[in-house]
Amino acid sequence: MALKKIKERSMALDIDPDDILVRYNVRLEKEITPEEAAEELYPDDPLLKPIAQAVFVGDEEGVVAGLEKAISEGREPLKLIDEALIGGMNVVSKLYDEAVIYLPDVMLSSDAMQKGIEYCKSKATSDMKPKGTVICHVAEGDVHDIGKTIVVALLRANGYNVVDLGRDCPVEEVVEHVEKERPLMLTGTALMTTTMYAFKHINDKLKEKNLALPFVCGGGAVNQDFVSKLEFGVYGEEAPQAPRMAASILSGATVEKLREEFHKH
Amino acid sequence: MALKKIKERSMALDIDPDDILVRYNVRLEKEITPEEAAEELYPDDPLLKPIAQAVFVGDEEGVVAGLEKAISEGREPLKLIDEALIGGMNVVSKLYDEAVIYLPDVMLSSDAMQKGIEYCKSKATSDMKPKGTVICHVAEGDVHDIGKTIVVALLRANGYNVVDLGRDCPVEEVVEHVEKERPLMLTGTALMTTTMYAFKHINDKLKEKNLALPFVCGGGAVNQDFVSKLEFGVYGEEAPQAPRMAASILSGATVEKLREEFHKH
Amino acid sequence: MVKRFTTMAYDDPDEMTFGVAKEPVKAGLGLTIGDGFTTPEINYAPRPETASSKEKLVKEYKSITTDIMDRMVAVGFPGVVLETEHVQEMTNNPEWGAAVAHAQKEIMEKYHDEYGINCALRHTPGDIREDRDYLRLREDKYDTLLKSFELLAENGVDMLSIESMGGKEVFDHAILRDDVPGVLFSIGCLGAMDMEYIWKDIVNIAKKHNVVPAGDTDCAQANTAMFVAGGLLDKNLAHTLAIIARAIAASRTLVAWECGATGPNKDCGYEGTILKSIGGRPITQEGKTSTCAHSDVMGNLVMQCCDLWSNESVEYHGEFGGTSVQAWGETLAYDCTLMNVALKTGTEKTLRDLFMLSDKYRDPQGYVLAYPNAWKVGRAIVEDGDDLYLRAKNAALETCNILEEGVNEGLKLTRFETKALRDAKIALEGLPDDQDTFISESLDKYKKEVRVFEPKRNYDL
Amino acid sequence: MVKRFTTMAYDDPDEMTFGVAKEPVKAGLGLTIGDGFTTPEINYAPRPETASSKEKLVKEYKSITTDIMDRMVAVGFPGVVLETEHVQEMTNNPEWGAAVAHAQKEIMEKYHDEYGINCALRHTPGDIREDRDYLRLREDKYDTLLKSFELLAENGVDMLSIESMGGKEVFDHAILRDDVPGVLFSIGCLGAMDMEYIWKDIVNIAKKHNVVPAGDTDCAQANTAMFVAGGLLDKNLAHTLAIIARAIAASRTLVAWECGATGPNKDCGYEGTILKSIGGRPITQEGKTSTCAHSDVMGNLVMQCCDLWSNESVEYHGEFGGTSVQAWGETLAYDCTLMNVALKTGTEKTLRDLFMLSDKYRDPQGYVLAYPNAWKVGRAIVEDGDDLYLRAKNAALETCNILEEGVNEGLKLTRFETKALRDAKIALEGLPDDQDTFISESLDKYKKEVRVFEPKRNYDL
Ligand code: B12
Ligand code: B12
Repeated sequence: MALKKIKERSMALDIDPDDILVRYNVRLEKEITPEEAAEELYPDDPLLKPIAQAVFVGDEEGVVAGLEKAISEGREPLKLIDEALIGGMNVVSKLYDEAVIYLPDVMLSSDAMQKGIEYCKSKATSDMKPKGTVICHVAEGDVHDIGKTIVVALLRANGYNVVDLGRDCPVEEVVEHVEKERPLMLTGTALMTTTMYAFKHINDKLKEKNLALPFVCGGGAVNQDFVSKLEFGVYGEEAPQAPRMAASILSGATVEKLREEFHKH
Repeated sequence: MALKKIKERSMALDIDPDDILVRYNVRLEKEITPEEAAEELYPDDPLLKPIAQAVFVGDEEGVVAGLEKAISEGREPLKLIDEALIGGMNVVSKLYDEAVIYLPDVMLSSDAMQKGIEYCKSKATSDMKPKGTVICHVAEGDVHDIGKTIVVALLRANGYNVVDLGRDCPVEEVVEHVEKERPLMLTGTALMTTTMYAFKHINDKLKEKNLALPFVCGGGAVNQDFVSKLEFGVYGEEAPQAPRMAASILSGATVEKLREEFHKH
Repeated sequence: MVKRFTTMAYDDPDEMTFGVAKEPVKAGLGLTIGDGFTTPEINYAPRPETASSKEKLVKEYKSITTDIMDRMVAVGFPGVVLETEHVQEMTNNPEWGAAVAHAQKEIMEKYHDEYGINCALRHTPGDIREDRDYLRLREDKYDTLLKSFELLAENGVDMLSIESMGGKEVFDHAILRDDVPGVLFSIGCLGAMDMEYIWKDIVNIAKKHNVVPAGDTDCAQANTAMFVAGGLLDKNLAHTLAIIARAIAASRTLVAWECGATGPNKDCGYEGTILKSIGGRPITQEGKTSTCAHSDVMGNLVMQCCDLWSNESVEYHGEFGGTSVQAWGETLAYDCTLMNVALKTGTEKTLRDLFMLSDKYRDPQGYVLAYPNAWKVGRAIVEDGDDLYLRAKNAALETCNILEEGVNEGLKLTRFETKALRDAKIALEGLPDDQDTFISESLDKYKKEVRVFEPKRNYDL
Repeated sequence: MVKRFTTMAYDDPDEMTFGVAKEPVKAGLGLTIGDGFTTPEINYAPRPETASSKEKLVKEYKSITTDIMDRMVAVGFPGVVLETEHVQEMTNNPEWGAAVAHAQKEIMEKYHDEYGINCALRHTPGDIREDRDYLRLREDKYDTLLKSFELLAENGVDMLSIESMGGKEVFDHAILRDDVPGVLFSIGCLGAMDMEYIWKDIVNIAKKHNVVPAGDTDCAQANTAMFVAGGLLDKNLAHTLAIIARAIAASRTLVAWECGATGPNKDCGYEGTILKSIGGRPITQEGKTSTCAHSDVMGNLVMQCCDLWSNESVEYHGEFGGTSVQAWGETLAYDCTLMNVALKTGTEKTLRDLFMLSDKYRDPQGYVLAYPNAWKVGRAIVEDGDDLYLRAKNAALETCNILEEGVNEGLKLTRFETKALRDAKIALEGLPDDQDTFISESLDKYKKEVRVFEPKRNYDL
């Protein structure tokens, strides 16, 4: 048999990428810049606007400075949380949902907002009534906590009080916290097929103790079929659903309703 | 950006296959030819040998001619089934197991043996006692019957009396036949994930009617985990296991024992 | 109405490559097949428990469709084809299939509008024309089948296909007995005659609704042979016989195109390269990225001339990286991108040859399907293109010749394969020279041997 | 004992291809890696329920191993590598891992003896060095980890690897905040220092037992960044930052080789091409055929210089075509055959370029990892090869430069990616010129910001 081995060309090839692929992100890019988009959404009040702006850009010092100024001009610290801080975060959430800004922007804004809330609380005379409490955790045995961290940030960004139980959180500990805090919603994240069964144990314990509440389970390993089998289970596919679910609960949604609204498959 | 599009060479490439792949079938090929291998295994008796040979090569007329001759020389027809026909098939089975011959050889031999058995029965004065009866079927809703056909041929080749219920066989019909025939083993084949659940129904009905017997389930869709959950279920991965299982049952093996012996995973 | 092929679309096999067909086909939303581009065709099976109702099935296929479209966009692939091979329920109840098609197409339209991704939907009803034991090719079930095609075409399907199974009853008997004349009769005659019967009607329906009558494949026979032949160490069937069955199948599958189908044929038709060499229409192929559905001894080779590239079928389920349809779909799409880069840089013939050489010597089946040899089989078919029997016999004999020569070129056969080949050739050479004699001899033989063979009812013979 | 790289193994990126490394590695039963051949490396995860006991795990891995070896032989592939990435139980109980290894190797030996198939077994213990909240890199769990390596080497494992995770606590904080200096500190300094600590010991164990100390990858950081960055339409992280993290990771992962590891590094190390350009040792890569484990925006490109080709991980389960490990394993093996045909016909550079061009412009990550650019990042690293901080910073800055130039060459970035890139470059340019200053500044910052950061305990800082 005659073997032909050819001499390799040394000339490098190149290609026009448009011939073989589509950068859909570039194709769909919004005309508007984040700053322009945000500008239209800030509160008009000249005392609130700089605070909201500082939240938006994640400028912690700016936030505190703005709050200081507003309080010194007689504004109520707790009201500032709602109007300026959460007002600023609303801009952030909205633009994140619309894909005008990205997660790190949300994280930095969320950090800045937290600083602001602490500051306001320290200046407040009465107690604050938050929108509601949510408990978040990563399943026992599982250290994958990035999804959970995102969920926490987005919930906080939307004004919820989050108790973050961290990763690899024992079943018992989750149940205890639910018993203590009576949150409006519990979230769990599991990235491994081995660890997601902890959700079943939690669900059963909650039932035992008559602690009915929506238990939103998400994370790479988890799927809707699995979660649907849990009495309190609601499947969360994407982190931004978490605040939307909490809002639905605030307006009366049950586990059943949440499934109807959020289960896609 | 400079795009370089090169002129295609028209020279065809070729390769030494040994550089990139291994024909393991060629590498492992037995030195011995099927005919040589068979020669060593035929019965010595000059009246039996030609019959066994004719079975081996799948020569139906040769089989009948040989039997005719042997009977005319005073041999007992039913004994000839065991000694000549099954004797010949034993050679076939053995060489198939050793990969010296292939399935079509077995099919042709099996056809020839069937012809011979019919002939012997027609000449016999007493009734034949076969090794045992096996019922084979393809699951309800499933038309994939090649695996089943192979199983039937191999069982017959090993001297079992096979009741072949064909494909797409209703659950009820399978159970009725078991009730009627009281076979030593039932086999089912399913190639589709949708149809294999019929095996569960059969199993349950058999239990209901107290018709305990090993129910060997095989076919592309079926797996050991699924079958192990059936009370009578034994998983059959490869058709040649069927006669081996029947033999184990004849020597007293229970469902439990069969699983021990044949479950690999 | 039936226009037989008596010449080759390609004068020289070297002209043939992936992604380019002489007669490209426009389909669906912005897609053209075979005009310098390969596109993934993703196949899937619903989870068994969803087949119990129309609603569940529709829901399942919606998820599948969304998952696929999502992933294609996420990785920047410019086009995709989805193929829904019906579960029986969807063909037996034509409205079920139609409802699924409608739901799928709606989602695809949304993605097309939003992202500009090119896409098309193929549906392949099941060939439901059989009873428990007997084929029933021409009676009431036939009407249901046509009704299914009709409703699909009305409900957004872009390409119509089927894997028709005429001849299967004789084939099943013959293939397990190394009976090559029986294989020739079942595929080359019975199968081809049935295709003519059914494809005229499918083409009419497609024309009426302005959708693509795509093509068929000999799944029930040539694929069954390939599957039974299995891997290198299986011992159910000589691979030399499996490829003879395949070559005969090319003569059969061609009939769809002769009735007016335009390609792309169905994915599991490994006879595709032969068809393309004759008809110049685009083909779908599957191989190294359809291991989810079956193992393959020519996984790369079949990419050589494909226009659509498929995974054949994967059951819908989760994987670490998403769902099964996303995983296999993405892999297919990358395979296609590689071919497309080659097409755009003018190196497609090198890549084609690399695919081909990967498996040319792995197995006799690959050797014959290597495009220069596949082309030769095509040529043998068109030499007697007007005679279904002779052209199928030509294909079979040419295959024997190619393999015999192959042994001198580096193809290694086992003794078993060699013997089966020799026996096959002798049997073929002993066959009559004309169709009528062959058919009447075969009818006599198989009416006796095959209990379930009903020539009058199913083939009007 | 630690020998830093200060020169490049390849003077010209065009010299680099798949299947050929400057320093091939012999491993296991008849296998040589990087001497003109690519080989599939198959990865798998046991079904969750089997992790409850040693017996069940051993049984599961036996099935997996048999399935794979069977399929490789059935299709005629000449060689295969199996990688067992431990579930935690197997590392926490070193005898479990050892029992699995022993059982696997026995099966592989049987196939090697019977068929002559070349094969090798890699084990990758889990990096178990953490508590619920804190890393515990150097205490009791470290001893268990070393014990695991020791027992594996005694029980038939041919290649030892780990995906070590030093620096992860700071990284997790930094990456979600676009904090590039934090990424540089966590990967380039903390990660590299931890690798030096652990790899000296692994290399010693390997030498003692005459097995291969293969390599590491920055799974915990660069891969996490890639994963969080996701597809084209995800909005968690700019892909321009993900690739900066990856470039920094090359400087880190190199440390294994500097401690005496010989390659092949771990599959999910997309920094592999950069490593190969510097160290000339074989690399494992994964991409378009690891979609079972994750989606990919450079699925073909990463094949450009691979020596082993992997599917990263698939859970063991049934598919229509066999089991998942057979399906993915076969597809990988065909990919390798294609590359091997190219190598044997002298067309490997064409094929390499086709792989590369498939994804060079798909995403900024692919653009930087395209071998001519990856080589440039390598060169930036060796320029200050002796200084862990400077070389990582060089890699990051070179990446910024490559991307900036890329925009003129046809790479399209979104505004968001462009801004992230600009901000990153400004931040990098603002960093101190020397390691001590940078480390002490970073210590101050992250001790405050990251609650779980314990520099003394984990890094002796
Ligand atoms: C990054 C990563 C790691 C990092 C984790 C870093 C960290 N701080 O989290 C490190 C390196 C530490 C790691 C370690 C291990 N890993 Co890991 N890892 C990954 C990887 C690559 C990405 C995971 C990730 O961060 N994704 C991004 C985040 C954002 O996604 P997410 O959490 O799913 O969240 C999204 C949604 O699910 C949703 N969501 C999540 N939670 C919730 C909750 C609510 C309420 C809602 C609404 C939504 C929601 O929102 C997010 C998107 O918006 C995956 C690959 C994969 N295919 O998943 C493997 C993977 C999860 N890891 C795996 C393994 C095996 C391991 C190890 C065991 C390896 C080892 N042998 O040591 C260890 C685990 C140790 C342990 N006990 O947990 C396997 C798991 C296999 C299995 N059996 O299931 C995977 C799948 C990799 C693979 N293909 O094999 N890993
Ligand atoms: C050939 C084939 C057909 C032929 C069948 C011809 C025939 N006479 O059997 C035809 C073309 C008719 C056909 C039709 C269909 N098919 Co089909 N077919 C196949 C194919 C390609 C090969 C099957 C085969 O014959 N294998 C060879 C035999 C020998 O294997 P086997 O039966 O498994 O037997 C072996 C072992 O399992 C064992 N064994 C079997 N039984 C027993 C019993 C015992 C006791 C023991 C010990 C061992 C044992 O022994 C044998 C080996 O030694 C498979 C592909 C695949 N991946 O399986 C698809 C496949 C099974 N078909 C499939 C489908 C979808 C169909 C159709 C529904 C298509 C349609 N849309 O119309 C119809 C089914 C109609 C129906 N109601 O059943 C799917 C099933 C998917 C699913 N959901 O499970 C498959 C998996 C293809 C795919 N990848 O999608 N098919």
